[in-house]
Amino acid sequence: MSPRATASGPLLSVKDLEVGFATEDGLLKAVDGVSFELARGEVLGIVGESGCGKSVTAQTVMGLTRSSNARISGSVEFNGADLIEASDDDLRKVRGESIAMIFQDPMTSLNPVYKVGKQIAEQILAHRDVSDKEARDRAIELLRDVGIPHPERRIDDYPYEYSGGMRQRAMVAMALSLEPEVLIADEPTTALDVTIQAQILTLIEQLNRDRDLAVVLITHDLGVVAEVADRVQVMYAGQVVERGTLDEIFYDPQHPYTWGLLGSLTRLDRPRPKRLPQIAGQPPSLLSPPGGCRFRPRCPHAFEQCAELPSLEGRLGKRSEHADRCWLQPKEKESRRSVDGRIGLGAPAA
Amino acid sequence: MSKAWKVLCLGAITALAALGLVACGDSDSSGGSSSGGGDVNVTMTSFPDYIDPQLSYTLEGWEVLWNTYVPLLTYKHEAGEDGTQVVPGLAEDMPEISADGKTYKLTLRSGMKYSDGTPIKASDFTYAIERLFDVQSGGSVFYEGIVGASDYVAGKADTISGITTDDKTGEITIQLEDANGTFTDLLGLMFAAPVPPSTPKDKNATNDPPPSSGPFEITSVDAPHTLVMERNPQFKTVQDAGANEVADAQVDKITVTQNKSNSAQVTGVEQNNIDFMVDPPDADRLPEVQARFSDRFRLEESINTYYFWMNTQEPPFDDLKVRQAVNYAIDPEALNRVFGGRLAPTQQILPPGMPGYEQYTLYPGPDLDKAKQLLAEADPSDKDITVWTDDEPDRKRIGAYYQDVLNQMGFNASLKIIAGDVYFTTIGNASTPDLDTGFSDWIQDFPHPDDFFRPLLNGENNLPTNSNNFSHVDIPELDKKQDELVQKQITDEGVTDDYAALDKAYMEQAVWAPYGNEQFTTFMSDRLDFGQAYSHLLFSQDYSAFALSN
Amino acid sequence: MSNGDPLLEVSHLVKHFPIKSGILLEREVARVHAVDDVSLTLHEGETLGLVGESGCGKSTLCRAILQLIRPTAGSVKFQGEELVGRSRKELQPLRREMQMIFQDPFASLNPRKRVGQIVGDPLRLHGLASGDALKRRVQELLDRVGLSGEHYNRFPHEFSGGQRQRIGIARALALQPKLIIADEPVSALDVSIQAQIINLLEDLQDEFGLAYVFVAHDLGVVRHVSDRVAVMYLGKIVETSPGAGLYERPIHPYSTALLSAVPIPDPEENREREPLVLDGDVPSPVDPPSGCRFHTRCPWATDVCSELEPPLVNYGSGRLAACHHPLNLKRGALSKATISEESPAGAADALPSEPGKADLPVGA
Amino acid sequence: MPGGEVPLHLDLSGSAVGLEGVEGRSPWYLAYLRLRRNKVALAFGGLFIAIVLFCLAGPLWATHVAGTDPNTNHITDTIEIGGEETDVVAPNGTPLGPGLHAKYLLGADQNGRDVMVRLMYGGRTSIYIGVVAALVTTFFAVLVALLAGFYRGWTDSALSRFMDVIWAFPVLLLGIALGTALAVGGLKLGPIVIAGDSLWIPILIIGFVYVPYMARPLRGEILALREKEFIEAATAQGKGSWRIMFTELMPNITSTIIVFFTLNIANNMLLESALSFLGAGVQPPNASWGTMIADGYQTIYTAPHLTIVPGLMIVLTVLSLNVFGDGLRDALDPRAKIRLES
Amino acid sequence: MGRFIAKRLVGMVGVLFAISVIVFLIFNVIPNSDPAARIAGKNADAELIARVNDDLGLNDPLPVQYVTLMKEIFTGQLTSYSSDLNVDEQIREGIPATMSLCIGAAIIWMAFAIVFGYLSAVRAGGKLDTMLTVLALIGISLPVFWLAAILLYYLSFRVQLFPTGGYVPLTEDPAQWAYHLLLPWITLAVLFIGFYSRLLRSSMLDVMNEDYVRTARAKGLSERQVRTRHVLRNSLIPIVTLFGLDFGAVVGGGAILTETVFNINGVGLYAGEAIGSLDLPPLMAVTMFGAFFIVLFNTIVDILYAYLDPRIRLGSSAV
Repeated sequence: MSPRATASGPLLSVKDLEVGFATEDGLLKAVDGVSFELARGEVLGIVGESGCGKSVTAQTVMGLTRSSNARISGSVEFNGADLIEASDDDLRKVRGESIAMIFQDPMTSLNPVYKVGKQIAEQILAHRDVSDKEARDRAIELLRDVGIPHPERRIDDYPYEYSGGMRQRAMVAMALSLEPEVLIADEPTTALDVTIQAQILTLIEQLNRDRDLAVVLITHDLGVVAEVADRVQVMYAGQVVERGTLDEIFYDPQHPYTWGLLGSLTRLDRPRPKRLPQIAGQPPSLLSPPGGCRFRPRCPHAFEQCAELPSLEGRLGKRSEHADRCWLQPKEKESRRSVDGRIGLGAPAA
Repeated sequence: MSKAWKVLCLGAITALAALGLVACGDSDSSGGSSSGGGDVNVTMTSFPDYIDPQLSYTLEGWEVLWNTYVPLLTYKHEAGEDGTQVVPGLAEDMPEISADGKTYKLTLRSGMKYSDGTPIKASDFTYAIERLFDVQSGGSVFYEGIVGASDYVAGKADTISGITTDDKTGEITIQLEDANGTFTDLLGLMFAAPVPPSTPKDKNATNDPPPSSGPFEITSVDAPHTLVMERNPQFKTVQDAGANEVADAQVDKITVTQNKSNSAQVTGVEQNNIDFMVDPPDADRLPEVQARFSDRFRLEESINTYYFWMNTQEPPFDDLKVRQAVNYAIDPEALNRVFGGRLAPTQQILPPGMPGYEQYTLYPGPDLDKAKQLLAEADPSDKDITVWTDDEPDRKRIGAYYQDVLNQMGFNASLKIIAGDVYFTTIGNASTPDLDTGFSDWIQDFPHPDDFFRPLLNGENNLPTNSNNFSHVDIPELDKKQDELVQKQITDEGVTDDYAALDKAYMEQAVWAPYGNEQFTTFMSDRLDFGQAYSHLLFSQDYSAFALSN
Repeated sequence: MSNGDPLLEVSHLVKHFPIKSGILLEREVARVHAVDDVSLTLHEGETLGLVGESGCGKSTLCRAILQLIRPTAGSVKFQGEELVGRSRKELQPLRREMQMIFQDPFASLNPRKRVGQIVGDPLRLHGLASGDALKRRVQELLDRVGLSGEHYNRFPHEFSGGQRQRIGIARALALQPKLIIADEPVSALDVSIQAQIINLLEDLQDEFGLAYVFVAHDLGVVRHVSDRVAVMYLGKIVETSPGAGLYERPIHPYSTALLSAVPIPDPEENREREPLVLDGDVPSPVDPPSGCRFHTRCPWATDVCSELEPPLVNYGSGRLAACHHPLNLKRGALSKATISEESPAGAADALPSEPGKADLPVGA
Repeated sequence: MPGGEVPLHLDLSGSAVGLEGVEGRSPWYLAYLRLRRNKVALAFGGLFIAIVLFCLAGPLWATHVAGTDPNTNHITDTIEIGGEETDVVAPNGTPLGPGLHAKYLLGADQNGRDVMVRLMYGGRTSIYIGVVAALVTTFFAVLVALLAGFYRGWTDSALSRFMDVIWAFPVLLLGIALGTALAVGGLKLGPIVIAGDSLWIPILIIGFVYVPYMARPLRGEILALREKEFIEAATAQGKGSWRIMFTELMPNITSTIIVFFTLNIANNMLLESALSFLGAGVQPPNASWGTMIADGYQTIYTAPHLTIVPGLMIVLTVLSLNVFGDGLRDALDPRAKIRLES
Repeated sequence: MGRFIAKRLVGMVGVLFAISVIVFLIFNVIPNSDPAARIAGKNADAELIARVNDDLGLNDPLPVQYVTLMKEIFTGQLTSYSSDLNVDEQIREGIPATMSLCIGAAIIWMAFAIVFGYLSAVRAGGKLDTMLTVLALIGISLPVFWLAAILLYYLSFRVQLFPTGGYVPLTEDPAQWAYHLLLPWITLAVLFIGFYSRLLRSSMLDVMNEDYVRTARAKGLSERQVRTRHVLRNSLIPIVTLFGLDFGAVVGGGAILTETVFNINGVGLYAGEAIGSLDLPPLMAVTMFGAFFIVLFNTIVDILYAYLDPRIRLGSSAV
């Protein structure tokens, strides 16, 4: 698996991915038929509430969900090679080398007993035939790149001596150490303060710009997506309910769930509404998801047809990329979403 | 009367001397047969308490010291009852006792030397007795009857006025406050063995034992693990001085090692890695040893009595019938089996081998029905009793048996088990609650029947603490009889019969429930001459009889 | 919105946690300056938003107000009654009137108790209801917070985060308090659920005339619910302002930075704006920076900022800020400014000499 | 690749089951469901009950089959085996071995007592001590943990130092020292009088020495729980300290206590046997498995079954408790929720 | 660090003091343990006992007696009541045997526990895991002395593969040393192998769920590297700390049973005898010795813990 295949196709392509886990209470279908493609240098945002399968999707791409009770089907192709079928060893060569990942909780994602530098160097040494000294130097350089002050000193600190933001930077440094083509960032800012979140997002943006790094950004916060993503995919209960470019999702959302998500944001850029629009109810259990459209029980616009599961397709016709899973007619959607007042603002403000 | 006594005494002495000569001849011939000497290793479960003649007061200690430190008088190196005879040791002859029985005159043999070459002097005897008091030896009690001893202890005198010695002539004169028929026996104990003045007077000498006067000297001690006995190079001087009763060594070296595992010792002897084990094989291994090694194992008599004491001062055992009932109920054979078959049944106080022993049967049995009947007759109000025993395995079993027998008789007995080391001080302390009945045994200090009656049954020894009179026996007329008899020499006519009668008199009162005499064992490796070895009634195995077999 | 005496009056409240060490006897070697001379007022039916990064002392302040931890110094008056120094017993009757909602919907409910017990406990404890009446009341409360009375016998683990938070709210409501301190009540929830909870809290406020202290690290949420907002940094209040004022014209650079850091869910606006991103992290409260505590991260800091602690200055119309170089001030505002009574004791008593240089970086 | 478990970091929570129905599934019920699925643990739990029943049947066996008390000596008795009169204890002290005869099914000991009967009665004693001592340990450990964990500060320091001392005490030495000290005079503490041969002495010793082993983890748990917001919530409602300790904290450590309790019984039985073996436990003639081994050990060469049989009983009992306790832990530990099929 | 050690030393002295006082008191309330009566022998009279008492200072008030006793312990002048032997010397002589037993057993138990625990965790749920779990549970259910007795009976008596106990100093004959200690080592180790392998297994299963293990996998480390460097390394922290505690406890008295049954002349056997004979001086000394080791290893564990887990800062947690 050569790291730099120059195929013109997508860098990463996920097709009909299904991930289930056998539990005491039955099969838990965390991901149910998810497909997406990621091009070089592109930032794809995956948005959804907790438990919607977005993290499982990302981790499955890396083979991190492999276990005896996991049931995985579908395909994940990276540079044309299937990662689902790949042997553990082949997969290992991709991890860190071509696809790197950072996680939600920087507090627990670093091994507390090793020095930060050592943990970065370890990744380099696992893939490259370099001396310890070279790996260490590279680690210092990486820490400097991600904006850790005095990296030559901080490299010998233990993770607990870093603040949360610094740890996440260190995680990014580690992820970058082998210059991967894809960075999967799984809720990288959820556990951080807004000020630190801004720092990390700026960093990711920079990396994407400067290094042509493709990023999969997983988050439940549409605001975060709006800052960095090129394309967005909205997930609900293990399925993709809408996908499109950033502007399409924000200015022309098609799925009532997306409306709900956008509407319930408390945003500073708009006048304060009298009352926040909300999505009623709770996300369904993935052990026994509702039949038909999974959002139906919470959807204020549901009608008979929703008892049947809509497929994900570009119902607008003209823009094939923009697709959603809803039986409502585009016209109807436009009229209904405006009811909510704050979403469906029409064309981009510009 | 006194004339007759004198004659008898003389006769006895000549007889003894003759016997001594025979014994001497014996040891000479056997000594010749094993002139090669050799090394012997001996194991014991408990290391001797002290390697110090004035302090040692355990069987293990005496066994080692008997052939190391020779007192003025000693016991005959003979098996069986003959071994209880007191014969001259470092003294030329048996003591000359004044008519009132209070003055003892002895003469030290001349020209004898300790193992380090120091001459043995008469004053060393005084030194030894004084030392006995200075180190607060448990044996000092026996010698308190010497005139001036109490003043010496109290610090009122620098020396014991009742002992006078003359180093030139070797004469030693001892004054007693009262006549004491046991005193010759006491002079034969290691407590009274002379030691040179180089021995620290008020300190335990275990780590550096004094030079010896016997066939062996102790050349190294690593308490509590091992000690080495080697031939005393100066023993010739003792023999040459005519001490024929003191047997010579037939091996060059005896290494005594402590080994806590009885079973390992048994295996060691079986496999000839150990030449002799002091302790009897555990009941567990005994059958096997008896069956497979009968050519080098035998049971040996010893002077001791195992009995149950009963508190005669408190209900329910203040009732004679109750005590008799217990004597009927006890089955000595059962106890023998509990003990692994080493307990010869008895129902009397004095053990066989002890002067005054005469067998009788007062309570034929076991007869539980008779016992129940007696108990019913007595109908004691208090049937809740406590049975005491110590925590050694066989004694625990004995206690359990006894408790069960009492319960079968109709008592409500509970068992109390006390750590062996504090058992006797516990039951000997009158303030301990619930002292009803329990286990006890008594091993002679010296072969005189008084040693069985006075400490154990005399009303005067019914002490508040540290008592050995666990039954709290207080029968004045029998006490009087004891005092009368002790004034006499055991060799006096009728004395042994009187002691036998005393024994019976006590048992008619059923003050104890005796049930057995423990037998010791000899179990040796093939390397040793099993035929020659014997167990002495007083000092157990006689190391001077150890010889390598051909 | 309200008048008369304030419901809650916190003045110069201090909470320091000692750090002890010693070989034989423990003695204090340092202290965590969690809350350092904070003053607040809250009127009936009013909502005060409290904002700041984690570690700035918001949670400690909440707990110190409710006497869940004993303040080191200062005073808390509730309905005119002093709370500081009261024993557990003496506080008990007042506790009916002030309740708390917690951040973590998982940790704030006893996992071994049924919902009915959790919500009913305060009623039973204060002897307000028992038996069937209690059950009825609990079921009413559950209904009111959007759960079903049938959930009475269920256990917390059977609920999702949002539902648990509703249980927590029901519990706080049970005693019909006047004041509810909500410590980051929505931070742990998904966006869609956040909206539900915020709406619920607002409805309840209208219905029962509650006053809230609403703590959050997200200015967006705070803006939605608050009448006034206080911004905290490292144990101190750096700015207090009626909601709109803060969002439109923040005075303190830290407020500016916080506003700027909130993502804007509008791609176009995002592309245009150049947010102010603060460097570094919040310094350690054990050894806070001298002078203005924000000076280590402030892009406009000057020498004076590291030397003198700025006083909390009242710029009129309820706007207070503690900065040597206040931003976004209207012309002439400085001249009318006075040092507020709420200003910390240790602060300088000199007013800022000139407004800050930067202009409004964000806001609508 | 990873073992048979779902990585925990996957957020699978979602909302649980539908909320219809009135009665909730309590954590206990869920634990019960999990335990019910653990057949091995249940089998061993059953084994423990079987052993208890076996021991409880002692009096029945004693009167109807063996015809003797556990403590009655039959040293000079004989019984008929295969038409031959056989000594229960041979003249050289060797007891009868096990065999297919109603009396002395497991043979006799050196006192001619029926080993089978003693085994059953001994088991009663051993299990009784194990259970009661575990109750004692649990009581004190919970008390200490609650006080130390709740009040913290100097209460915690004082109790912790006290625990340190017990902890640092060589357990066996302490046990034997106390056992020996109390065996003679018993214990007199004001109105409480315990006789020297009372079972309460080993019970209290064993109960006492294990307190720190249980109190420490419990204290840790309480300290962690103490930080939980629901405790603050209780305080904010105006709950008093004791009420918080017993109605809020206690229910949350109960599952830990149950697991500890089960395993503690097993440990207690081991310690009892060790103390009895060293002579500081149950006092003869009463049987416990420990004293039976101690007695039997004296004749291991001639009658090894006297050592082996009570030892095996201990092993079986302790094993059953350990396996069952292990299963309980899995069932009660919430993390086990996603320990899935394997 | 130095501060921490100083603090622990102070604590250690405190604990030892408390323990010595407790032992002293326990033995002074035992009725009739009057050492003078024992020393004076079975025929002693009151006068002799009084003199012995005086000589031993047993007429002094208890605090004075305590101080004298402690002084003698630390100056090496303490002699036992029952044998007049120097106690410190006896303990010193016992240390090589006890250490040989404990260190050997510790090496065996750690080696096997790590291998078994690792295999069990890696193959969790598999046949090997089930088998090892069964073995481990049996191991922790065996009474040590019983196992010792049974091993001795079958392997030394019946089959005669091993010596019947005893101790041969290493300096005397290394082969015999090991030969004599093999059974005791195994006996002592079995319980701990069972316990530790179970503990390591569950610890590893916990750690496998940690985020940083996922990070390690995401880094592209091989499964083996993940397991050894991240899972095992972190799982060993509780094991190693517990090991310190248990090793201290075993040296400090836990080996009593093994030493007794195998007749190894170590400190444990000496302690057992001292208790058996209610001999206060050696008992004080061995208890102090035992407690010293337990506290010492507690302290070492704390220091080690801070080394193994850098998050723990010394001094902050005192327990």
